[in-house]
Amino acid sequence: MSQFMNFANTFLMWKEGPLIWISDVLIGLTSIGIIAVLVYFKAFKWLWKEWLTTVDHKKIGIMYIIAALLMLFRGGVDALLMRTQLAFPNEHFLTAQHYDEIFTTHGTIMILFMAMPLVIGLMNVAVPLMIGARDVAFPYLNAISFWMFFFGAMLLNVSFVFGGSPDGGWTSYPPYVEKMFDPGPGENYYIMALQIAGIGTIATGVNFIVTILKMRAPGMTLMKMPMFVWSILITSALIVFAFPALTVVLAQLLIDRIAGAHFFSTTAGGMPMNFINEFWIWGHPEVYIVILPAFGVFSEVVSTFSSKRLFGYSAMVGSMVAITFLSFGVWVHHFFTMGAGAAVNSFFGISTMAIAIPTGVKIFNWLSTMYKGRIRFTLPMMWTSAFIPSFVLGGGVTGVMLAVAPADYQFHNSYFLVAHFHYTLVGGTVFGMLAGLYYWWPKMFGFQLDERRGRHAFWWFVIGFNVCFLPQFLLGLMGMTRRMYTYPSGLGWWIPNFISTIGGFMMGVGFLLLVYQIVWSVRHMPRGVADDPWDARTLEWSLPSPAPEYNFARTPIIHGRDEWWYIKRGKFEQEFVEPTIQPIHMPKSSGRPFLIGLFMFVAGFGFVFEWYVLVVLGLLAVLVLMAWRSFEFDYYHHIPVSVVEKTEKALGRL
Amino acid sequence: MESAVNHAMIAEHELQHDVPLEFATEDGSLRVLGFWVFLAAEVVLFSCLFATYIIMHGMTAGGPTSKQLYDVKGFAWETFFLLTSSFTCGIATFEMRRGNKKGVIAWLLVTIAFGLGFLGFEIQEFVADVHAGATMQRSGFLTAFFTLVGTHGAHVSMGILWMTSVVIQIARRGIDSMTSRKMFIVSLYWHFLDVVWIFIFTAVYLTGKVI
Amino acid sequence: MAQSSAELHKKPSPQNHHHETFPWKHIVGYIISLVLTALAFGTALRLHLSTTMTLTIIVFLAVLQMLVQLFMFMHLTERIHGDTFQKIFIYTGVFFAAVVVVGTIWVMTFKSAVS
Amino acid sequence: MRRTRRWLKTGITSAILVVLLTGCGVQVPVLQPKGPVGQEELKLIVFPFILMAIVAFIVFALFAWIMVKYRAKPENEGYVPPETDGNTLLETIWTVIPIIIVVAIAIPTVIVTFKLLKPPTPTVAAKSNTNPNPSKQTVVIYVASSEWKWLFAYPQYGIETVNHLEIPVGQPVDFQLTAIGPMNSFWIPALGGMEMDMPGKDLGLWLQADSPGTYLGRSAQYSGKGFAHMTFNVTAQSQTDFEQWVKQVKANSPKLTATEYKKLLQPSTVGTMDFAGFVNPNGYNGSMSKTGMPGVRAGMPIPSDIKSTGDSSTGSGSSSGKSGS
Repeated sequence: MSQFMNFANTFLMWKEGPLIWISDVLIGLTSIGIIAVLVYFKAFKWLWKEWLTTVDHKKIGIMYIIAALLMLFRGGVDALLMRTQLAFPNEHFLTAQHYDEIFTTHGTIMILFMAMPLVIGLMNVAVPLMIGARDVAFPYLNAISFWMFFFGAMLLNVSFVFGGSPDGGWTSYPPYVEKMFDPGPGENYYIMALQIAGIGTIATGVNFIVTILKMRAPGMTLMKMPMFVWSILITSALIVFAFPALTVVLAQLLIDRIAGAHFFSTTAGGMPMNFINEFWIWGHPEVYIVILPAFGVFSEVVSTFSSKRLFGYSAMVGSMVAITFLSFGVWVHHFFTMGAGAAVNSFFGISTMAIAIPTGVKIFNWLSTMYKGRIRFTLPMMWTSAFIPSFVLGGGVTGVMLAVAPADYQFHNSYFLVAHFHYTLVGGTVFGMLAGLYYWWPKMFGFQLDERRGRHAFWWFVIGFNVCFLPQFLLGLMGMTRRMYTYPSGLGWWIPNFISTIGGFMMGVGFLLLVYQIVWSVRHMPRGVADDPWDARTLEWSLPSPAPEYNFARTPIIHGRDEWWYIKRGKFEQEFVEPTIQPIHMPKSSGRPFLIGLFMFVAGFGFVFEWYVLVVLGLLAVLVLMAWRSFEFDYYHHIPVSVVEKTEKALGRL
Repeated sequence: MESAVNHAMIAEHELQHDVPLEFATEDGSLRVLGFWVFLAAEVVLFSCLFATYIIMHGMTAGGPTSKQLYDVKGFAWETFFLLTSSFTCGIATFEMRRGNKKGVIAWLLVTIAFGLGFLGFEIQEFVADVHAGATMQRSGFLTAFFTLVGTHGAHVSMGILWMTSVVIQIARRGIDSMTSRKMFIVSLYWHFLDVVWIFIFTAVYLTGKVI
Repeated sequence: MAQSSAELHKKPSPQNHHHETFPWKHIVGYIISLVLTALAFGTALRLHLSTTMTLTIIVFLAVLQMLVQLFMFMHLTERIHGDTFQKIFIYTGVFFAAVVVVGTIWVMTFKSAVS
Repeated sequence: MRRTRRWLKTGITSAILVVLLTGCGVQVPVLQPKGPVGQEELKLIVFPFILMAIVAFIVFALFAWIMVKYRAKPENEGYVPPETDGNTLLETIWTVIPIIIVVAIAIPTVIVTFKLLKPPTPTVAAKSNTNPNPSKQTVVIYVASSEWKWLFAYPQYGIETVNHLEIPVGQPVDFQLTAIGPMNSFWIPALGGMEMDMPGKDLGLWLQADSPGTYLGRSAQYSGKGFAHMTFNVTAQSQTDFEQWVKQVKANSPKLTATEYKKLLQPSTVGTMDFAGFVNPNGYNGSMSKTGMPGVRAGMPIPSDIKSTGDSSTGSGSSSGKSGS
């Protein structure tokens, strides 16, 4: 009994109070609920066959998006807990330790387990369809990437109720996160969750580079690709070049923590500053990894809903390439105050400002695309138009202000900075990904989302967003720093904080309305609507909604940019490589990607508590699964002509 | 253009006959390009480890310095073994392109042998260091040294396992579009590890003997 | 496949013909790398030049040897289904690697900002 | 309609901001700097803000105009938008103008970045009769953060304080920053920008107060449970008052003993303290600094028992950070 109580206190954290107890109960109920539903509908087999073992990019994309929305909920709850704590001075709703854990998981989840999967989900759904491919280059690897991400995210979420969450902030700066100052398992959770998901992400980057470079339909040269595809190509390249730095820095921190080594320790010659340096070598490109796909979405949306060609296509491409290279030369602006010297600060300050130039080009090109168009304010376009002012304020005005190194000494780590990056990440990435979600929703599911309910969600969210984050600029100038779990009264911080909290809850309402809109639309919106509901321009809209397993029954031949638009307008003729339908090669489903993710989870869990039996078992299992794959030569199958024809007929295509 | 029809999947009928077998199917060429891109990621990964090592080179905290620690004979042999293995691996690729199954297997086995020899020397070196009190926990410099060289060593071990699996597959199936692609990719990996070693013996061992 | 059909059916470049009977390229490459390695060892361990000079020479030799591996052993320039995208990624990777190493050294060897 | 709501929203928010700023006597220290460093930095806050605000205004205006003018209405049902690929002239213009703006901001940035390395010009001449030594015109203060408090040492005066600072008005203060334990960031918003303080590193920061008063300082870098309580008051007073204070501390305050010092390095939050110098104990290397706290100057010598207590204090039971001062 005492052994059990010891276990319960150490690992299940029963001493920690109602927050944990409620979470325990909720997690238990949810798990029981999910299993009960699956049992009731006898859905286990369906779930395994159709989803867990799938290698279909469209389904993987949908799973990414579902996971991202769940994580948005989790991260949002974290945010609301924090805002509740800060609504009044000297509040004791949360203890310091809980607040520290919550802002850490909020940041980590929002960047790596919400923004990233939302981006990767949308690119999975859209890219192969937009370039006329039947799947990504490596469908099996794609599934592995997803399950690595998924189990990485689960590992971080488990921490809350098993052993304690990380409390070092999402940037996790040593020496605070060294074992000496932060001995709990929380930080190991952070390291392993990011490591597992990060490796999966590198694989995604490789996958999409090869897909886009080598699997475009004949005729689609690089400069005829839709802008979203360009943005994903660039994003994937950034992933490939930036994420290894994260892998290294996490591995180094792990070695420090579990082997007592001295990369970042305060003794024996460790250099804590090097963590910050390496972290931002990854961290800054990461910002562009999540924002460039949003730029891509905006380009598609603006062009589609203005019924006009994208203005300045080559300038848009050029500016994205420029951003790629610049983004590797600006990382020091995250730690101007580390005293790296005036020359270093000057160089990195100027390179940071220089990024505003290509970004400005993009904004003006979008405006010019809208100019003289006929702008239809549907939901995707509304989110796009909310993005432009937010991003000009967040990325443009305050971004440049923060790039001025001496001024940054006053902004750094203050709420001014917090407001700035929320304006870019929420106003840029989240608005962009929601625009993309609304835009491609009919293509994913074959029905539209209800406009009226969506507008309610939009207004609550966007107004709430501004109410929440505008006052934070002021708070920063008043001297409030980020990550303070409480603040004294008498400094005038109360009113802005209170307004900010109101805004936070309005965003929460917006999110609930969005969920309500989805649920309502699933139940009430008519199915089988038009395949091209937006009168759009690119290839994916020439397909049925949702697209069949093999996407294209016959491979299209591409004549130019906005292919589908000109086919509809009669300027291009629809042509195919094959005169008649041929048997189609498709990859076979496999349960191994799921198992690889699962065993990575096991190994990660082992690292967290330094239970090396689990580590060895998990990694061995992964190795065996990889070797198994290596000896498999028969990993594709044919879809016979008769089946393709039947499917196409059912879709009204023959 | 037939490749556009059945992309991602291989089919013997889409073989292009005037290019090496490993690029001849679309599946093969996708994987080779994918592996190149992966190598580009590895370049950045090792660059971070190198950068860390270089800035921590002086952080000896009173422990052994690189001048005291590095043994010329040891790393000279390691270098020779790995360079030679890279060469024999190249010959294996050459034989593969000539369609000489036995040659491929023989040269790959030679490569594996040299790789094991390299690992043997490296392990010996590490064991000697640890016995001399130069452990990873001793100083920041040693932490960075063991991590950089150890990561390379782990890659070599992985490469040996992988190459063994390829040898078995070629022995069982002969040289076809799939095994030749696997062989070509593992050879890329092996040459890449040699490139990394070139920079290790330059920036770590030789430099460590100079400064 | 991204190319026009004409480009797709273009004959592969001559370098893709591998009907040589003796691996001259590999043997030459091997000899060059052994020589470069010996030069590097000699420069560092025997010559006793100034530190900067020694480091410059051996790093230069290492870069040369990397090129030998890339071009003589790794077939970097071969067309893979019509194009050589791999070159872009390797060059960019090497460029970013240089940025990381040089940048880190520059940023991390800072002195106290005020003396 | 929607546009009006957008503008209404922006209008209301900015109105609230203005009321807040001016009406209730609220302190916005970054915008109301009390010293030359902060003033220099304020210029670099305002100048880019104005430039970028002009750009933003142009974008907002264009955007609003386009959204209204070209939105789909029943009247323009049949309108077919023209297909334009681009416009080289326009695109060149909006590439070149940002370049000019960036250059305009970059030049003062570089100048000020280098300028802040040097001490600001004193506004009050040091009284030569009281301070014949010119080196004393600059006050040197060693700053060290420990979990979760600020330790200050005045090497020229041989006194130490915890969690509060006294400085003379009108004279540059040379802060030498280091940390014992996790890093923090030393920030007095009313006087100027922050600098991180790290274990094993000596970083410098020049600040100067031009008007007497009490300013709030804090840590701007998260360092654990008690981080929010790492605040300190900076009292700027005249030279005479400052020296009076020094004398008082020397006369009335206890010396800092080794035991006390070790206790200070434990994770905890404490109130303010004064010490009249340091008792050179056996266990510490007294040669490290005659005047400052041992370890503070060099940053490094954390006694080994600090490590172990550091471990236990973050365990589940202790909540020293929360109990706070």
